[in-house]
Amino acid sequence: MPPDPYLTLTAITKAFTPGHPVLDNVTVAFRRGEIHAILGENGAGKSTLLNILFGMYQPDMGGILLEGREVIHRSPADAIANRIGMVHQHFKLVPTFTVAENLRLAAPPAIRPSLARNADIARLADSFGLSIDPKAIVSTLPLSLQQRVEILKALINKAELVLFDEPTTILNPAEIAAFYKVLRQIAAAGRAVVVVTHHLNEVVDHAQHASVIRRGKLISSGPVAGRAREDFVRDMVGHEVDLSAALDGTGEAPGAVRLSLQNVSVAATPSSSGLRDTSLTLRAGEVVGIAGVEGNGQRELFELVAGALTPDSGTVEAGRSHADGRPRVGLVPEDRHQEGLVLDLPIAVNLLLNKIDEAPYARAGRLNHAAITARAEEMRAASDVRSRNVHVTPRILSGGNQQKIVLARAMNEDADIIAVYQPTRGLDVAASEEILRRLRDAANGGRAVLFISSNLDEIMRISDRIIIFYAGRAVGEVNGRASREEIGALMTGGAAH
Amino acid sequence: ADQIEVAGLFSGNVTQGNWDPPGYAAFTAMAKKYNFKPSYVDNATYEAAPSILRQMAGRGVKMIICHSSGFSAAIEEVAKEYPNTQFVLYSYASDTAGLKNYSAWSVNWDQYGFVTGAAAAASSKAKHIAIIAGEEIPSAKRAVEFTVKGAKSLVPDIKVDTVYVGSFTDIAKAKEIATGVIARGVDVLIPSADLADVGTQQAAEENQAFTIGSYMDQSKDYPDAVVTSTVLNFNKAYDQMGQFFTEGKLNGSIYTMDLSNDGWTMATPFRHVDASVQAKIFDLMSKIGKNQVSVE
Amino acid sequence: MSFDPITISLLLAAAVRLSAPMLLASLGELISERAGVLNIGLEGLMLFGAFGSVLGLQESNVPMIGLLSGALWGLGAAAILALAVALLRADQIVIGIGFNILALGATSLLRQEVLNPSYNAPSLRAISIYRIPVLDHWPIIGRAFFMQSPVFYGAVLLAVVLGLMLKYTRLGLIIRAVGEGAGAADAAGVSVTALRFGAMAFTGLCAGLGGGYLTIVASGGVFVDNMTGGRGYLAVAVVIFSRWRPLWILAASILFGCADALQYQGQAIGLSIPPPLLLMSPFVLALVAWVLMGKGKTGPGEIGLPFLRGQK
Amino acid sequence: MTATITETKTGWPDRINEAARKLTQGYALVVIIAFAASLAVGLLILAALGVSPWQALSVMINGAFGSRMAIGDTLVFMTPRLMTALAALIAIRCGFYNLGAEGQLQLGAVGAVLPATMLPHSLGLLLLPISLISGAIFGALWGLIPAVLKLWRGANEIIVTLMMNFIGIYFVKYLVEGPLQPAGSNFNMSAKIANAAQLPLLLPGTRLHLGAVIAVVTAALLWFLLYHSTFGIRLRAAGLSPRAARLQGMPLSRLILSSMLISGAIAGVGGAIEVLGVQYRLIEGFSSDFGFDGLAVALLGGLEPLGAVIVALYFGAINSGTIALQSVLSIPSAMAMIMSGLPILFLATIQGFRLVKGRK
Ligand SMILES: Nc1ncnc2c1ncn2[C@@H]1O[C@H](COP(=O)(O)OP(=O)(O)OP(=O)(O)O)[C@@H](O)[C@H]1O
Ligand SMILES: Nc1ncnc2c1ncn2[C@@H]1O[C@H](COP(=O)(O)OP(=O)(O)OP(=O)(O)O)[C@@H](O)[C@H]1O
Ligand SMILES: [Mg+2]
Ligand SMILES: [Mg+2]
Repeated sequence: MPPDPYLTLTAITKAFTPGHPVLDNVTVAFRRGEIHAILGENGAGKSTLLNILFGMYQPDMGGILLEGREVIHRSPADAIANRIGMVHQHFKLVPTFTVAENLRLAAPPAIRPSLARNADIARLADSFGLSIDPKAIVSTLPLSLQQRVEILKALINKAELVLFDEPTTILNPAEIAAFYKVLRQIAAAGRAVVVVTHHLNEVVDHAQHASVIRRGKLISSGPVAGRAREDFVRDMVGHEVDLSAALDGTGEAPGAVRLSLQNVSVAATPSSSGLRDTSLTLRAGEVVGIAGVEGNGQRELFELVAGALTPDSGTVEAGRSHADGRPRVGLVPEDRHQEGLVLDLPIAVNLLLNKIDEAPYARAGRLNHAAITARAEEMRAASDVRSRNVHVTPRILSGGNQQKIVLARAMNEDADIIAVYQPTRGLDVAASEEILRRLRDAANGGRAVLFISSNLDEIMRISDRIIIFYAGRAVGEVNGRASREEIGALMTGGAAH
Repeated sequence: ADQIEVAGLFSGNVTQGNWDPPGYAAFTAMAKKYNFKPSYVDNATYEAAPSILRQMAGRGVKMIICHSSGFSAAIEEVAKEYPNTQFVLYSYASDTAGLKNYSAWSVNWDQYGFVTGAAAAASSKAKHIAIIAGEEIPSAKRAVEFTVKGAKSLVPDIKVDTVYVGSFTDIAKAKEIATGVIARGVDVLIPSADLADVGTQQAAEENQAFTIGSYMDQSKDYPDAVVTSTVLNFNKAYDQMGQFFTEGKLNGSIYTMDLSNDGWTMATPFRHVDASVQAKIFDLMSKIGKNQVSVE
Repeated sequence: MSFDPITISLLLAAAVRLSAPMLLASLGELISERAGVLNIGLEGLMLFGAFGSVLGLQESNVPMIGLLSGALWGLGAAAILALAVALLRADQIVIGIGFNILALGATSLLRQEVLNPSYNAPSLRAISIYRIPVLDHWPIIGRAFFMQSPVFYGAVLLAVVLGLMLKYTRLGLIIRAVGEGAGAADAAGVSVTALRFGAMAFTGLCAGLGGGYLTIVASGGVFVDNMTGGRGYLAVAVVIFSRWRPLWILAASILFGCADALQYQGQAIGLSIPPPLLLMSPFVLALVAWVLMGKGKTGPGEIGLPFLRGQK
Repeated sequence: MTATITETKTGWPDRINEAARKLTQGYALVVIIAFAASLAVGLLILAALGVSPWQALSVMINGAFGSRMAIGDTLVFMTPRLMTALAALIAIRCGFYNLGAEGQLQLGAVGAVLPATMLPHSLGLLLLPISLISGAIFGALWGLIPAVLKLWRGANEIIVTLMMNFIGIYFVKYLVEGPLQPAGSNFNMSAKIANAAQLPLLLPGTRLHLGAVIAVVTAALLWFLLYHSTFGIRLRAAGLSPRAARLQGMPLSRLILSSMLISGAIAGVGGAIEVLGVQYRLIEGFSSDFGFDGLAVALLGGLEPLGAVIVALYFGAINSGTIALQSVLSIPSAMAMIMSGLPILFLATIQGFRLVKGRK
């Protein structure tokens, strides 16, 4: 007999646009002592559900029962007063503040005295296995460290119910392990934990209870024990998906060298080691994975390849280049909202952003709207971007569809090289599979793919070779069949040199 | 029969200061006396002036009086399009562009400045006076020039400081400036910065210095400071406009307002100074009026 | 001409006196901007304060009440502005521009309807000058800094207090958070709306007091239309120029005051630079200094942006 | 202003146009509501002052649109505000917050008056285009300064452009008080420009001059530039998402420089038009805050050329309408300012409210 729920969301219904409910009569209960996972595809309504609980949105119908008592959360302040904490999918951090200031800002009165000194904060962070420099300015930190801060904010507040919306998207395996250890401690202390994640193994390994939402409706909610990954996937997408589909190369030897970095160095910054005397080659037909903890030079590598950065020393050769000297490379940048897309220009323009001044899309500086629309519609159909047409803006699309636009543009660049950075971040199982398959196909078709990611599983599935970055250097190279342990050791600077 | 409509155009606010309010009062009195229907626009800017004049004339206003020399360019532009409307400028004009329907009542500001300077000089025990002017516009510069001449004509070794506030409304700055020059030894000030004059008057009152009021008798407002004030005879000028207009005699002439025709005078009695000062100044004024003294 | 100690001392004293209204308004604006609101309506707020203080003085004959009334009028006007900006998320710059035009008209109309044109203010000396014993005899700076209105001393104190508050208190942390990352502050349980409303109200209070200083301390209790004459816009520039730091605002206001004072102190001692060029000088100076200081912080991250919960 | 999130109705022609979209979203309705609300408040105040609201209303409408002359005036008042609005919007669309249209307008007026008063009259009809172009160049160079300072020193453009407004205004003051003032002049202004340099009048009996046409044509060109040229699309991309634009090889610095060149040139021509079409000379204070008015117009018009035309027209009508109020009913000029301030407040507030409601 499970204990009484600590908190129940009852019959929540919410529509942002009338007639199209994002959540439809969803009832879920969270219990003390449990890690409760919430699963669903992109856009299923997971974040909306947690945001309603945290007072960010008001439900159209339904309510919240806290230990049987009805409560109303008009704003996050109300939720915090009811001892609820939340880790947001899109971090809620003040970018110009230090880590310490961010933590103090979020702390309720009872906690504040314990955060008065930076040393206390550092110790507290260590105790959660999420070490961090309290004096660091958040905006200078790599995203993975920012995610740590976002998590720490919720952990130190000793909330009774803690909501985590995709907390592990860019943490490395060691950090993820440490994170779930903390969650288990919290649950063991009799508090309640809710986690939204796309990583099914996290659910199977750590959660006691799981709820699946599909298109705003609750499909299932029950104990994890006895259920397999495939069961959850079926609930999420409504049919079977083969997660083990092969992502293998053609088996032929790689072709000509397409990209070559010789002894390049880039100065270090507060958030990154920069690059130190790094060399690397990429050949036609292969996918080369770059593994490593964030901030070890990956960002600089991507920008060098993109031609947005010039090295302090060393050479970058990328074969063909644009008229302005930039190398010709198809790009999938890390941050799709800021770097990948212009969210408020139509999809058509975004799809052809890299070619907008070339014929037939423009003649003598004048746009040819018919040609743009025609080509964009072709690309949209080929890439299965689910939008009404190419005239809407990408802002209203889900992350998966947004990423398909970015990828379609990268593929459309007549380049021999495609460089991708965290291409599946925050995407659901099906969308991620689609992106990985398309990248593998591109390599099999003769292109060279540089695949930078902090998700070791996908690197290992897709790569022909894996190069591990540590402290701005390529510290090791293994083939695609290497073991997790071997790579993990190199990532933390443990082995090799 | 319908009343004939006349209109006034003012560059400032008709309820504030010592230039537009007395002008507006004279305008209203004239309209009443000659049974005109009056209307007015105040705070008229350069940008809007031609348009305002056109609107008035186009609507059938028969006489438009502009109470500032700054409107002359606008009149020159618009008057030729509306031959049935009389345009009248008050304050100063050197010519009326040969237009039959553009007349001017022009104050002899040279005399005005000369006498004001003389009055200040005669009142100064320290032989050090100051002119606190508004913006550095040509008419102001010319007035300053003649004020200095007038002061020196009576007291050849007088020291005259001239400071421009740079604004016609900034009381605080005028007061700051006046306080500063008093600290340097000035004992009589000539405020000549329109609304900002309040600051000069206050500074004088607070620091036991004296002033010469302008355009109307200001001794009521600043009893401790004002020695005397220039008093423009707005009523006479406006009354003449009404009369000439009624008689159909407006014909593009310039009527000069000076000491020979009661265009302006000085308020009496002079305060805070020996009676001889008043006598001296009125003597000077009458000589100027009779052309026995030239202000050149 | 000569720059003897007396001239310099007079110049400095005038500079400080002329800077006080701007200083007060700038300190108020600082808090709005730190909370993410670019309050261009400062000019209008000062104007309302200037009008309100004269009304208060006229009704009470007590200078202190006049000043207080000015501050309250500023506060009330700011509340209307804050209603539009903080609550209804109106565009800050557009609202500011509209508000300034409205304020100019409204104060003029009110003046004509309710102020007595021939009102004679009582002696305002008590709040115009308070000599700080001993210090006021210091050469050069004694007259400038220790022979001022008590309101000026208050403004200096306020600058210090605001500096400490922003740096060391929780209120300061919250204000900065709302300006640098409203979404984060909101998620931390801070009411962004209430805080911005409060910040703007404080701005109104300070700007109103600045307007009150201008009329009561500096202009002997007389209100004329548009008497602020651009001081509000200047105060906004001072805040940005000082890079949102209270003590720098103090220094920058006096610097601007100096250029202002030099304009006519210079004339009085025979310095013959055309006045427009002198009027221009503080801006050129500020611009050059700003450019020389080089790349720096460009201001609160969310300044000018309306806060909308749940925005990507 | 934050871009609103919208979706075109399916079946709309390819040439989607954000302006049309915003307007169909009820923006026009908002403008009408704001106008009606401020009119109502204004009339209430008038009633309190003892003036019949209906009479006031009819006088205002008559003053703005009642006759050829009235329409001419409305368009003349619209012109400089439209030019500064267009100047502001092209820069802001590129992500450069240009508050400096006022200063650029002042410099443009200087640029126009120099050839128009000093070049030999024998140049004849060439004088007008030369003066206009010179105004454009002066404005453009003035506009280039903040862009260069931003790119070179990282100087915040809001403060730089604000400061440069004052510098521009005092520079004109200096010129008309000194170097440009003809000997024996009674006023602070330059000599009158040559007849050949004057913008031709369009409607006899009105002040309407070619400048109004220049302004509207500029708006149309700008619309074309923004939505139908590669330059425009790069400019918008750079303004909306500089990092994405940079990665796709768009030269951010060059885009900012060229948008400010265009912006300054437009404001400069706006100043030139005031000299060549309205004042016929350079006068201190010839601009009654056109720069700030223009900024409000641009933002209220949704940063769209078409929106700017509509809002500027409305500002022009307010100006001529309230002048009629003053001259016919002798209503204090303060009322004119109240009537121009109120609609700005209402418009911005309703827009903000819509933003909040749209996101709830
Ligand atoms: N601010 C908003 N305005 C309008 N609609 C929204 C908004 N936020 C979310 N939605 C709608 O809610 C739906 C669910 O969004 P939500 O963010 O809850 O998805 P999710 O399950 O968290 O997806 P993901 O896995 O990508 O995080 C979307 O499809 C969208 O239609
Ligand atoms: N402002 C909005 N207006 C309309 N729909 C929105 C809005 N914001 C989000 N959505 C909808 O919310 C859904 C998911 O939003 P969400 O932000 O969770 O995307 P996501 O897939 O998590 O993307 P990512 O995590 O990569 O940013 C999308 O399907 C989108 O349609
Ligand atoms: Mg989500
Ligand atoms: Mg997501």
